[in-house]
Amino acid sequence: MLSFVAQRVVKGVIVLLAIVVLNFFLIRLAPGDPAMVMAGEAGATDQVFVKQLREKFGLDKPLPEQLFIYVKGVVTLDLGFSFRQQAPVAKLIGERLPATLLLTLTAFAISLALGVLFGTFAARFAGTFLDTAITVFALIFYAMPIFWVALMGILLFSVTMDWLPSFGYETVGANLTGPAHALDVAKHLIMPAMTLGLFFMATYTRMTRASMLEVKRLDFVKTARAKGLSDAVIQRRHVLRNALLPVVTLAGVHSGTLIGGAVITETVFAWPGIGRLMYDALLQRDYNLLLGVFVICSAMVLIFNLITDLVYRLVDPRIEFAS
Amino acid sequence: QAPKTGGAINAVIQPEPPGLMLAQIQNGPTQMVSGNIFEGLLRYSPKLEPQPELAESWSVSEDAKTYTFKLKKGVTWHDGKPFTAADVLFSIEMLKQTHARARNNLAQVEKVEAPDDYTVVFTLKQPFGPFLGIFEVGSMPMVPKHLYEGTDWKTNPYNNAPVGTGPFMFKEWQKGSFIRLVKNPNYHEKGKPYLDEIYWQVIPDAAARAVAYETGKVDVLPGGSVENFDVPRLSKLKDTCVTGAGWEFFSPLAWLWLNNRQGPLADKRVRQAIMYAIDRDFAKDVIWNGLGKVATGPSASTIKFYTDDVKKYPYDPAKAKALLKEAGYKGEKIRLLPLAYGETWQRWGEAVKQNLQDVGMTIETIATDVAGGNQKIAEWDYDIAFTYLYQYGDPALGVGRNYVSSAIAKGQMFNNVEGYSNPEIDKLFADGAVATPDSKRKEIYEKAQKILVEDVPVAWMLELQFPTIMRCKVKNLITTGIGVNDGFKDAWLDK
Amino acid sequence: MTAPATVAIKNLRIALPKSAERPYAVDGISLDLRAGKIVCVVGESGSGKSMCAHALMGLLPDTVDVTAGEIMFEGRDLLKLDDDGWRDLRGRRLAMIFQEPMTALNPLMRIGDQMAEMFEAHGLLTPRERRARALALAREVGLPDPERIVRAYPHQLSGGQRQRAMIAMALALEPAVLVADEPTTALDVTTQAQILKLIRNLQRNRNMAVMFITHDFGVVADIADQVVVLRHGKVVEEGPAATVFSAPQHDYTKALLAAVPSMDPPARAPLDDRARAVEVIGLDKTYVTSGGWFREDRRVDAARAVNFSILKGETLGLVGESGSGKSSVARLVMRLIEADRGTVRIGETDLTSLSGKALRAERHRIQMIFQDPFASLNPRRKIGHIIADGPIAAGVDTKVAFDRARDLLKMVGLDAGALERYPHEFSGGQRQRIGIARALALEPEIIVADEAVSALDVSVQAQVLRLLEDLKARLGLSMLFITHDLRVAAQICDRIAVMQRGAIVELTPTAQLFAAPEHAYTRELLAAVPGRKEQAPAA
Amino acid sequence: MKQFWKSMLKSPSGVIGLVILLLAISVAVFGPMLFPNSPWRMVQRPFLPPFTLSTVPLGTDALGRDVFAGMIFGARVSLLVGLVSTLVALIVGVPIGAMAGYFGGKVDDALMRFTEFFQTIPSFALAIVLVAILQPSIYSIVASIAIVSWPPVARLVRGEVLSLRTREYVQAAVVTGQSNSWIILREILPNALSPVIVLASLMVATAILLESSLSFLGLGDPNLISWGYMVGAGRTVIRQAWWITVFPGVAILISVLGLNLIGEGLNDALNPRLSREGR
Ligand SMILES: Nc1ncnc2c1ncn2[C@@H]1O[C@H](COP(=O)(O)OP(=O)(O)OP(=O)(O)O)[C@@H](O)[C@H]1O
Ligand SMILES: Nc1ncnc2c1ncn2[C@@H]1O[C@H](COP(=O)(O)OP(=O)(O)OP(=O)(O)O)[C@@H](O)[C@H]1O
Ligand SMILES: [Mg+2]
Ligand SMILES: [Mg+2]
Repeated sequence: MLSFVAQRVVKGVIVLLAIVVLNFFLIRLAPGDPAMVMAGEAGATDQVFVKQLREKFGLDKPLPEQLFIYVKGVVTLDLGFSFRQQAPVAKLIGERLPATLLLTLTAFAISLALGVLFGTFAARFAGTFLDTAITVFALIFYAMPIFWVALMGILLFSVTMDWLPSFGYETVGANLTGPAHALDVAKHLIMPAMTLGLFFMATYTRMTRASMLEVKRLDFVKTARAKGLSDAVIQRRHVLRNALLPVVTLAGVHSGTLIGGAVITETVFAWPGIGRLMYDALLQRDYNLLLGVFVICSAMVLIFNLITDLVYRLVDPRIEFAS
Repeated sequence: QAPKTGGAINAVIQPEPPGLMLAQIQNGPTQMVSGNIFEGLLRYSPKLEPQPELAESWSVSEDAKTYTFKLKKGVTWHDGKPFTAADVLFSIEMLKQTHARARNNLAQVEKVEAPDDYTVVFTLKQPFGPFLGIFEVGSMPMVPKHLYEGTDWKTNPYNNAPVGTGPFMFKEWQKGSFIRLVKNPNYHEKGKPYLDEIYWQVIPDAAARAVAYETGKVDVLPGGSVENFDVPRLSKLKDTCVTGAGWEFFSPLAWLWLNNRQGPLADKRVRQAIMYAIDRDFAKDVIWNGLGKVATGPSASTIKFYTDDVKKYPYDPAKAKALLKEAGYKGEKIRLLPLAYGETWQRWGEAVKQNLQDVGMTIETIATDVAGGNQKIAEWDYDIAFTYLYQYGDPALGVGRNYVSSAIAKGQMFNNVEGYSNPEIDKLFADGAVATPDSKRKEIYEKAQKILVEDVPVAWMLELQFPTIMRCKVKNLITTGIGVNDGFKDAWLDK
Repeated sequence: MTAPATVAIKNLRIALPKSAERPYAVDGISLDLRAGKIVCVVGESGSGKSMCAHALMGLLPDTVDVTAGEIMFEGRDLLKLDDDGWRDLRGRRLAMIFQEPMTALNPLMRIGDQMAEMFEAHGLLTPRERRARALALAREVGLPDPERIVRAYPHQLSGGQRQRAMIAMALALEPAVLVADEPTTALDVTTQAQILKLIRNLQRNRNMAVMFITHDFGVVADIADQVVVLRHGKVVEEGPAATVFSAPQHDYTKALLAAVPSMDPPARAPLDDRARAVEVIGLDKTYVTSGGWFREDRRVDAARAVNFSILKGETLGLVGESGSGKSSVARLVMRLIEADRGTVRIGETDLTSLSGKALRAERHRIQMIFQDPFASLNPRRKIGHIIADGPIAAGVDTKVAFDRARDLLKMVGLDAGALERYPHEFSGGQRQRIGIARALALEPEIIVADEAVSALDVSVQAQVLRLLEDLKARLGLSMLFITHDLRVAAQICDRIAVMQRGAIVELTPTAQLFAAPEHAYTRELLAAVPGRKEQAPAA
Repeated sequence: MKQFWKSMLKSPSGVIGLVILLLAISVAVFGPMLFPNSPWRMVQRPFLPPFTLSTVPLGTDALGRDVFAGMIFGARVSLLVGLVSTLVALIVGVPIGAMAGYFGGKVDDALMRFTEFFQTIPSFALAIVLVAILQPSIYSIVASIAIVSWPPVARLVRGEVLSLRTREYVQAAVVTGQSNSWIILREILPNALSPVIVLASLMVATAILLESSLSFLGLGDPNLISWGYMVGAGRTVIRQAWWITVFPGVAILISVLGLNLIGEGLNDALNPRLSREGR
């Protein structure tokens, strides 16, 4: 177990370093550089100013040297300095990460819970109207562009009904603390988390349904019936548990996608997470920040994958802790 | 009505500023927020007349080369230290290194001296007509010497919690959410500011910003923070007031860079054809919702020495076609770079493309983000490109830079990137900057405008207007030619 | 016919869905199960054996319907029970053991918990007591180290152990009726013998009525009191085991019995002073399953210093229980896997020293017939291609190759139209013939047959064996014949090699091996062959 | 094949999906021929509501352009992006997965690390960065979508190949002396295809959505009109003119739904277990 984790961590670090190196060059391929962007925003440029900025950012050095400096930093867990925001990258990401995690994990939980629930129902009533209705309902959320769902949600729940706030992480200026603050954050969280979660829900619904139907046909379900177990127990203990294995795998893959996929949700709901931070960093060519977000995102994905694998191994005794 | 004190204002800030240290970062949002924290020596009325701020009074010598400023007494920094002439000298030194525009503006200054704690004397190398127009807070913010001297400015901790002399003090910044400013109780203008707090809310999506206003979560939408298509709808909401004021100093003017160096656009007739081909009234009425004004030439009508006595280019596709034919244009592909500043600008790019295609030009739109676009323009790798620039009140500050041949420099933006070169124009702008008195300057600049409009180095489109939308209970928000960027010291809430 | 029937099935008729190959899975079957007796239901695959069993347990698939008949048990017609009624009877009064021990257990639950579920399902005992009873049951069915095994997961048990766990479960509530649907088919002979003995003993001790389904007559001979022969959903013959064996009435029964290979090797001509076709010298193969960076690897010795040679025209049998390394040796000889050490020589060519193109060029000399007639034909290629691909790859002209394929099909008893058809359009026996034709297409010198007839019905098996013998004689082939069925080996092999844990422990002419086995393991294997006592009462 | 169509046509979702897809494809192929006018042309006054003028049945957008024309031309780009990027992803992913699965060992390890690398960067983020770097155009969009969508294909194919490689008919091909490429192409891939086809049908849907999301962020091809572009552009004016976003939005929804239904149908048709059930 420990060796398994250690091995995965070592492999993960190798992948991360590859990501750093490749993205380092990738980002620099894009036209424009941070000096240009900042000069542009300052509304005036002259040679001295741009040159000064480039020097400040270390962009005047040859590319391999820049890479060397950056990688050296990453290896010592230093993600560099965002010159545009004048702060260490780690600090900037650290400020945003909790919001993103809150959003994505909630969305993840929602999608998983609803998906499994609906999937179970659909499988239970496979072939009936209920099954079709659930499938179509789930697919509608899947098929609508996320920014559209988001806007509809805002129009309905914020503008028309005035139930939920349309933007932000908390009520600004309310200065709430304790449970009141938690409630306030929760209210702000509902819409973005639902928007993001409903999209992924469709996948889990279908996956659970298919998997349940598959497991239902297996021999051990017959054994369980031959024991005289009640249907509910069979469904829950024998069918669902086995059916969840592929769902767990898929969920592991998604958890990573969710983080990066939150860009749009965070934009529309003004959620102060790292998806948005990444997008701004890209537009501003804030190289260090962008790379930093990538590294952190990838690290999160790797961590989530590891967790899924561990969970999988816990749930499925057949898998040994070997490679 | 007498101002009432108290209350908080929620305003939108878009995009989130990278930092608030105005001396080092000069992008729009930084100016908007930091205009409350920092102050300049002067302010400017909507007519762009100088008004006292940190300088109580000023005088100009006979030869127009010496400017003497008397500083206001009893002004303190937010940390309680007094503001003196030493701070002014220090700020000027710092800005010369960190503030590109300030460095240009101060190019004519030979020396700055402080005979006493409350007097600052600028001596110029030669007379410089617009000199009194460079002391606004965004152009020349005052920095506390005692906190910055001898430190590494880039990493000075006060960059993240700026200290100024302004009516509001920095309180907190939740990255990605909001910036909170609170009243400066020791502000040097007694009784001001009236507000207790300002929250600048970060909402990246334009539609969400409109919703935030509608649902009462924000009170002020500064110019440009919602799409123009939304302006009429929001204006009609209950208790909503709209003003176009507050942009006189900047006078944003939109035009198309035309690359004069190569291809069909090197021909003046093709450039004129473009002026005729584009339906600028449509752009104003449909895309900008009737806001703004069709530009007549390189100067906005709000800035000094403007004249409309120039050649006119009404929408006339037939004439455009004729000119193109005359110039021998044969459908060569022309690349168009729209401005990546949101939907309005995207739509405008599409409309212009359609206009140009209608007169027989072959247009390919090149999509870029802002950084990529800037790079392409600076490297002269474009044919037509959208832009809009501030004019800073005086042709010597905001106009000449785009047309004189000395401002042709590859790799840089906002200068003469179109590559227009005309010795006559070079001379007129050189003379105009140093000429005295104003009547003489006027003569020179009017002549320059006539020549430019005939030559069409760039295709002027619209004088833009960015209406500020706010609840009517917000009073006196905009009192100067710099508008929202000048701080909320006069604003109050009618509860 | 003294005791009253515990279960009486009368005129049972089960309808199949419309698109099925015949209207009824089971058509008017009647049979009685009596306390203390084992009724063996036999018949070819698809004859409706499982359907009967499932009907008795109320576990028929949704797609089929009982359209007539009744199943009387303790004065009630089971077919009229509702869901709750079934739930109450299942496990408590009626219990079932399934064929495939791996899939019949929930892979995610501990063995002990699955046993305890039996009590839980009927609301019996406290959780503590259930665990204790599970442990006792595990001990009763002879599971080694019961304390550890009740805490284990199914995958940690061997096939025989899993089947014991299943039996323990079925016996937990001392049911009146036990239904066993081919409970030993997936096990190797020695394990099978143990399980059969266990079932027999338990059944006697508890006086249960047992319905035992199988298609293996050897098994029937070992345990049956009563035999029911099914064909196409109908009972064709029924009676006490001894009677059915000694005096079968129905032709089908006779055919079935005739097809069961005998344990007596037929006389064979001596094969002296012939050249060697294959020579295998010192083959070693160890499978290493990587245990990761910080863990010990798992090693299995699948071949240990294996030596043998096959003469021209000779058939060498390779027998041994499951996992003894027979398939590994076959694959080593075929160069499908690489040996750690050792040489395989075909004629004068050292096959082990070749690789890439050179190896491909020599491949045609040694060909293979695979075990599973369903898995060994690409479902998406036509038979013509399947047979001709090899020669074409070897450079034979396409037309010539197809002509030859047609001839080969004729030789194995299929008509030329088969060329244009896909594998799924053939029966298992026909497919195995296609597999043989494919192997012959390259005109090999040696054929390796790895369990080539194990997946086939006895009757089909007999046909294919005959075909192989015939072809071998006509074409002068040598053959390495791998099987775990000693009866089959007795019929077809000149000499037999016995494998145990990767090593050949005995290699002698067939007759000698059966008459006087030398190695202890060989004797053990021979003893485990089911139905041996019926056939050779002297032994 | 006949069998396949038969079972495909038997599943109602498959049929509905096929009908939707065929409809969308014929609109994309033939629509622009019937509608020679450029969808960019400003034909009427802006914000004209739908069903008021027969010449512009679905109304006009913020610049007075015909929404109906946009829908028709948009179908072409959206479907093209969806289909081509999926195709490219398959072209990249299938060989990589097949080689990894077939050759195993070091080849497998190297190819899978490579795949993992692309999988670890959140795909939407990577797509954004790639499009921004390559500059938005139909080519860069297709390329980026393909680049982020091939890893799952490779993994799936690898898994299938891994299990098929040990099948007896594959070994039969080995012992009859077939070359590796023949075995992969003829014996293994055809049998690995069904789950890949199902995945592909879902990938087309995802690609259409991805394109629309990119358009929303201003990273669409500015010279081509797509449904995603229309929804993104109309979104800001949805309060004044719902029709600009709703029509293309519904078009996306229906197409994606159709593709998912096809996927479902394919799944049923290609899964022997399920089709046997239906016997
Ligand atoms: N779930 C099902 N749906 C429809 N038909 C079925 C189903 N299961 C079996 N059949 C058909 O019912 C008939 C009898 O099947 P059954 O399983 O009883 O055979 P069997 O004698 O047990 O064969 P085997 O020895 O292969 O297990 C066969 O024709 C088979 O194809
Ligand atoms: N690829 C492999 N990796 C690791 N172990 C293997 C592999 N193939 C076979 N083994 C192990 O090697 C041993 C011999 O296997 P082999 O398949 O040769 O046995 P067999 O005699 O053919 O058995 P059966 O009668 O069940 O077919 C077994 O313990 C098996 O688990
Ligand atoms: Mg059966
Ligand atoms: Mg074997």
